[in-house]
Amino acid sequence: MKRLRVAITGLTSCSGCQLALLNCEAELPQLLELVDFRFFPMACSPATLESDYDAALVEGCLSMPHEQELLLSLRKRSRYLVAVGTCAAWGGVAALKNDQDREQLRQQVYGTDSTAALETFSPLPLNAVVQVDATVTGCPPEKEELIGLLTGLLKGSLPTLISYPVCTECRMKETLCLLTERSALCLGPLTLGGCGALCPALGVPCEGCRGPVPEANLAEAMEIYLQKGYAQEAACERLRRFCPGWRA
Amino acid sequence: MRYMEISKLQRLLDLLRQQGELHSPVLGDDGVTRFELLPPGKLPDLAAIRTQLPPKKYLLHPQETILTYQADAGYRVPLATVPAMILFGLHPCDLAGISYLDRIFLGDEPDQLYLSRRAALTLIGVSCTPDEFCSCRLYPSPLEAWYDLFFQQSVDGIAVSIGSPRGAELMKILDDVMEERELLLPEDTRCFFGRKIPLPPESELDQGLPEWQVLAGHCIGCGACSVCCPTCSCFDVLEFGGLDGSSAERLRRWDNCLFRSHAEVAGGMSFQKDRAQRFRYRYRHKYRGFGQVKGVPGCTGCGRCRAFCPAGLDLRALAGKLEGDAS
Amino acid sequence: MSGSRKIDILTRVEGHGTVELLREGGKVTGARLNLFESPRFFEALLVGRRYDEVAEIACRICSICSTAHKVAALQAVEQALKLQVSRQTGLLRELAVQGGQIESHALQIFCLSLPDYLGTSGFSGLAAAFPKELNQGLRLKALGNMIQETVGGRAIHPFNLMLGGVGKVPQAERLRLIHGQLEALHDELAGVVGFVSGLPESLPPVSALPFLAASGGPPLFGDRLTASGGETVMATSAAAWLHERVEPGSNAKVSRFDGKKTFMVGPLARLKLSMPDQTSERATGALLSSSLLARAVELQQALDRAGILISCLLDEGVGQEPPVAATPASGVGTALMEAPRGTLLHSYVFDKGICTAADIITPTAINQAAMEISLQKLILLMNSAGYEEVRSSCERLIRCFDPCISCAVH
Amino acid sequence: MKAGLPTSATITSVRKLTSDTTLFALRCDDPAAAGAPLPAVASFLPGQFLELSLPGIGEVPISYCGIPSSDGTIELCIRHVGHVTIPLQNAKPGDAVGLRGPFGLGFPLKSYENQDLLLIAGGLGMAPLRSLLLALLVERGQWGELTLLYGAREPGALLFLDELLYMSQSSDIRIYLAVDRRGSCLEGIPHCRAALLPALLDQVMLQPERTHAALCGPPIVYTPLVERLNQLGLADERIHLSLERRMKCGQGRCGHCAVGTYLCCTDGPVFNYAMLKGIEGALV
Ligand SMILES: Cc1cc2nc3c(=O)[nH]c(=O)nc-3n(C[C@H](O)[C@H](O)[C@H](O)COP(=O)(O)OP(=O)(O)OC[C@H]3O[C@@H](n4cnc5c(N)ncnc54)[C@H](O)[C@@H]3O)c2cc1C
Ligand code: SF4
Ligand code: SF4
Ligand code: SF4
Repeated sequence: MKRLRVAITGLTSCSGCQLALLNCEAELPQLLELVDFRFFPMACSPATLESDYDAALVEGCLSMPHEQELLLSLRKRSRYLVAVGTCAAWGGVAALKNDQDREQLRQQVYGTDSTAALETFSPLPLNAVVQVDATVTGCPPEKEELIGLLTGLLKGSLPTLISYPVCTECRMKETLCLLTERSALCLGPLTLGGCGALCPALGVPCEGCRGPVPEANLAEAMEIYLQKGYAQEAACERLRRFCPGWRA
Repeated sequence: MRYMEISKLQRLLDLLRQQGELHSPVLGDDGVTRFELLPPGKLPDLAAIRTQLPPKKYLLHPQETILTYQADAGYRVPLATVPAMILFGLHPCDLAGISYLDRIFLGDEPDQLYLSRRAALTLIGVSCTPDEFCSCRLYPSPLEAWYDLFFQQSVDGIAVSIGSPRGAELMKILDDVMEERELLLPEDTRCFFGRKIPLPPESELDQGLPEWQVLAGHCIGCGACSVCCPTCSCFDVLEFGGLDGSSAERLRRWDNCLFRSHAEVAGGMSFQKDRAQRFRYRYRHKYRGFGQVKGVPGCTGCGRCRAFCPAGLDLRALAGKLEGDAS
Repeated sequence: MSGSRKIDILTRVEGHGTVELLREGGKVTGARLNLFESPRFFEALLVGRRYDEVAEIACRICSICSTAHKVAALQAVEQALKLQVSRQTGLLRELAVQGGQIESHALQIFCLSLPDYLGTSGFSGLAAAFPKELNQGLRLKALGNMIQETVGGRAIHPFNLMLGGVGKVPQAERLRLIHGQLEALHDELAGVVGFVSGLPESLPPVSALPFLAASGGPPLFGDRLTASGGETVMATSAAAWLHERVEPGSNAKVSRFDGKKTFMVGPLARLKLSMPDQTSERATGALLSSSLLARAVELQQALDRAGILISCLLDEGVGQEPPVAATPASGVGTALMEAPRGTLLHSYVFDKGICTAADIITPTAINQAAMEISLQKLILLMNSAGYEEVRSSCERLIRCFDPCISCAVH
Repeated sequence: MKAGLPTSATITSVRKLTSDTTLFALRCDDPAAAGAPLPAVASFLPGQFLELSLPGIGEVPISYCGIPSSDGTIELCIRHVGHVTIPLQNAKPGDAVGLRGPFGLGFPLKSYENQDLLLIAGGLGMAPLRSLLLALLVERGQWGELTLLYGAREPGALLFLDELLYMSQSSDIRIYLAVDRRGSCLEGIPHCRAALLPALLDQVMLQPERTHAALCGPPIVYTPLVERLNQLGLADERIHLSLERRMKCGQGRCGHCAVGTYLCCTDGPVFNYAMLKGIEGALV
């Protein structure tokens, strides 16, 4: 069988999505027989963009011109471009203060007289700049999702984004609902599933790390949060942790 | 009538354990009552009104492999031998839920996985006291609360009825803890199932009723109502390739008709575009049925959808309006 | 002919950086490290957030050391809010950190570094030529992740480590399982250390710089900085002493201690400062290239320590306990700890539960100056070598520091 | 058991019809012994469908596009639109797939006997109607007048054009074509107008009391077509539509394909309009 030629890289990010792939310890040896990691600077040398790729897996959001260049080049060279992880899909934590002046943030960290990171701009998800063929969300995505992505690509198919909320998976696991039974600020109803409701299953409220569900009923959710004692602003702030687009 | 003193419950459970894996409602440390393996020494939570998930989880796993593929052998059903299992403490609504699923997954061409699990199950019902969420007394259903044995709780003991040959066999083994007593029992809750209701015409699902919009406006689309419903059995099917590059697995996973994706076809086009429309779809399915359960109201009145809805939605008033109050 | 040329981008390291080689007359005369990673401005992002959000956000600085970041941030916040966590929580956090240490070191040794010594391009090359070594590494790495998952809920961004405690306390059964695996891999590790110490030298003899590490707590934890010259600085004044400042050509701040001195942090520094007698001469030797061996030795220590921690937990009886509730107080908190790559500092100021200032100093930022100096030394040593040879040596030298550039820039 | 388990089949030929549509021929791998009945999936009625599996990718419902053949060959016309159908673009003769079927009820051929038949296809809807058309032509004497109205986006998207042109010359059938956009090669195609599909109905004279209409096309064309047919005097019972729904099992279990209290996979996919009338969401 022809091996899948992939390029894997990170832009503005923590490298967690790439590490999630490297964390597939049990599967890596077999994966190597199916996948040719052509460009994967985090794990393979050398890192030269050459020829074409069957797919480019890109982690992270865009916040500097050199990243945009790399992204456009990968887009041109690849049949499929997949946004991997919440930052690539929605902006992620780096976009937490996208409503504030970028230069001010820069000065807050580097001071007024430095030239470090002058070219930074407010983080954007990949689809703001290039066509994205598929999205695997999550901060970080689950191993199974990444393996599924690669085995699917190998056969020429792209994954479909799960469109139901974390609550559904939480209920399937028969765990205690932290929102209704513990009055916790759980973002499960508004957050894309696919994680298997990892957090609520351990008693930790969903922090919304996979981004918003389609057709989210924000107004009603806010109503419920309010009943549980959370001001709208607090709930909204929490929602924006991973996706700057949330507005109540 | 065969009768057991409540003090003999532990002994009864030990006898049952010899016949198979014994599962019953257990109150977990986290405050959730679930059907699960009852370890020796532990008592089932017979006072619980409802478990969070209904017993459908034993017959139709939330997610399960339905087919495996090997290049040289093609697709195969992954049939494993299912150990004998006894579900102890099923309320009539959950028994009715199982008989509803039986209609869908058994029949002329039974689903092999379902069949193998169903055949391994012994169902022991227990009577209960409905709470404010229950609606078993409100909307009669033609579903039978089918059981092998049914335990009617009274003040200091349990009266047993036999519902099947398997139940009769089991009774022989349990006879040790039973005695004969003359009893006057309160009306059997099971009799609220078993009445046929006429199907009102389609137009009666009056699209213009403001209730639909109200429901749709409050629903946050969390899916709890379908996940927890004993008769909701829609599933999605997914297939994944194996790491050897040639094998594959096909899964089915519980789905929910309140999700937009449920009715989407190629091109992102959906036949149930807005949530109010999807509520009507769900209502139609639940109360009118389709396919093998056409005309069979699928609500057993267990109250889970109401008890677990974070928005506190309740279809009873609307159902009363659409179906006419049956009480 | 003079000019400079970049190593395209540093590979087999976390994050984005280059080394620029300066040339004169066909010879390489100097090198500049350039960490051009995009900044996320974490220290600015955290300002204005509630106390219970700070660690959740801060751990996203880096994936490989997210457990270390999480624990350091939690400790700093708890200190500021005067929150005392239980002994069980402390042990569990320590265990998670050791899991992170195992995972990170196994990744670095077997997937990122070893290819240099064995002449392959990365883990894919290892799989073809040295499957046994790769498998061994992956097994160790998996065990590190299993520990992190068991305690933290997930290997990356461990949500189960919460303010005041843990969400769900791991089952004793599960801890016993890990203990068994730790024991099973223990003997194998002696072999690994032997194997690594038998590897050929891969770099010219560049000497190590003065060392710095956190101390005064259990392994990898501490309340003060200790330097090889004997200096000691308490956590509260560590940030000032580390003296981070912005320098041209890097998006990561550089630490020039007291404004001038340079230290290096990481496995070599830790071994040298905390356990000089227990390890082989070479591991604590004065050469930068001993870093790999130091990492292997630390891997062994981490396995041992994790075993001890689990025994402790099991002996004392693990059980579910609710996290200690926090109140939105005002205060300052600073936590120091040793992440896999070296000393990490998180420091926060809170005003009625809202974060008003954040300072995060990471190992790779501290090491930056040491990396620059080491590059210069290397080039002097390689006086007559050709460009390609220098280039690949520079990359190897950088890998000795196992840099984590996302951390450095954050 | 049978219906739930795909039997393996092999692609025997691949013919690109348009840039995004391909006609596949397939044969079940279990060789039918001489004289033995066709394998279940190869014996079907026009309008029925099967479930086609690509191992490791998934399964999709596809209409039979041909008629049962003695050697068990099955023809499928597939548009490459998504998850499963796009990888099929690369399928070659010899590739293995899985088949389950037949499912559904198909067109009510019995009630068509001695009646005039009006077939109306839009776009890919030609696939199941080709099956019906071929079945009708096999026993041409059984039916009255045959008319096909067929519309597509552009001339290049008209499926089976050569075949249709040949039929219109050699058999007793009238064919009218329409394309949404006027294209350069339009002139070369006889009986082809730049028009929307319902407009073609202006061209036909029909006797409503002895005519049945069989429709298959994208959901949006059904409402205007039905309205127009009603205007022409055709009773609701005489209008048969093939509906597309998401279906995951074909056995009336997965719950995705309900239309009112009907299930598309077991009660359909062909319904007469009297059944659908008034059902919310039946026709968009
Ligand atoms: C009875 C029937 C007969 C059909 N006959 C043909 C035919 O002859 N030729 C042909 O090319 N197509 C036919 N289709 C349509 C075909 O089934 C869909 O185009 C196909 O399922 C899309 O699958 P996909 O995986 O390639 O696309 P996907 O990537 O799955 O999705 C594309 C879109 O299709 C939707 N979808 C997913 N699964 C299904 C499903 N099982 N059925 C319908 N939509 C789905 C998705 O929600 C999405 O919006 C028929 C459909 C039905 C119901
Ligand atoms: S705990 Fe959270 S994710 Fe789970 S059901 Fe409740 S609201 Fe949803
Ligand atoms: S619809 Fe609600 S009350 Fe009725 S059976 Fe389902 S969960 Fe129970
Ligand atoms: S449980 Fe309530 S909020 Fe959730 S999907 Fe059902 S009706 Fe909507």
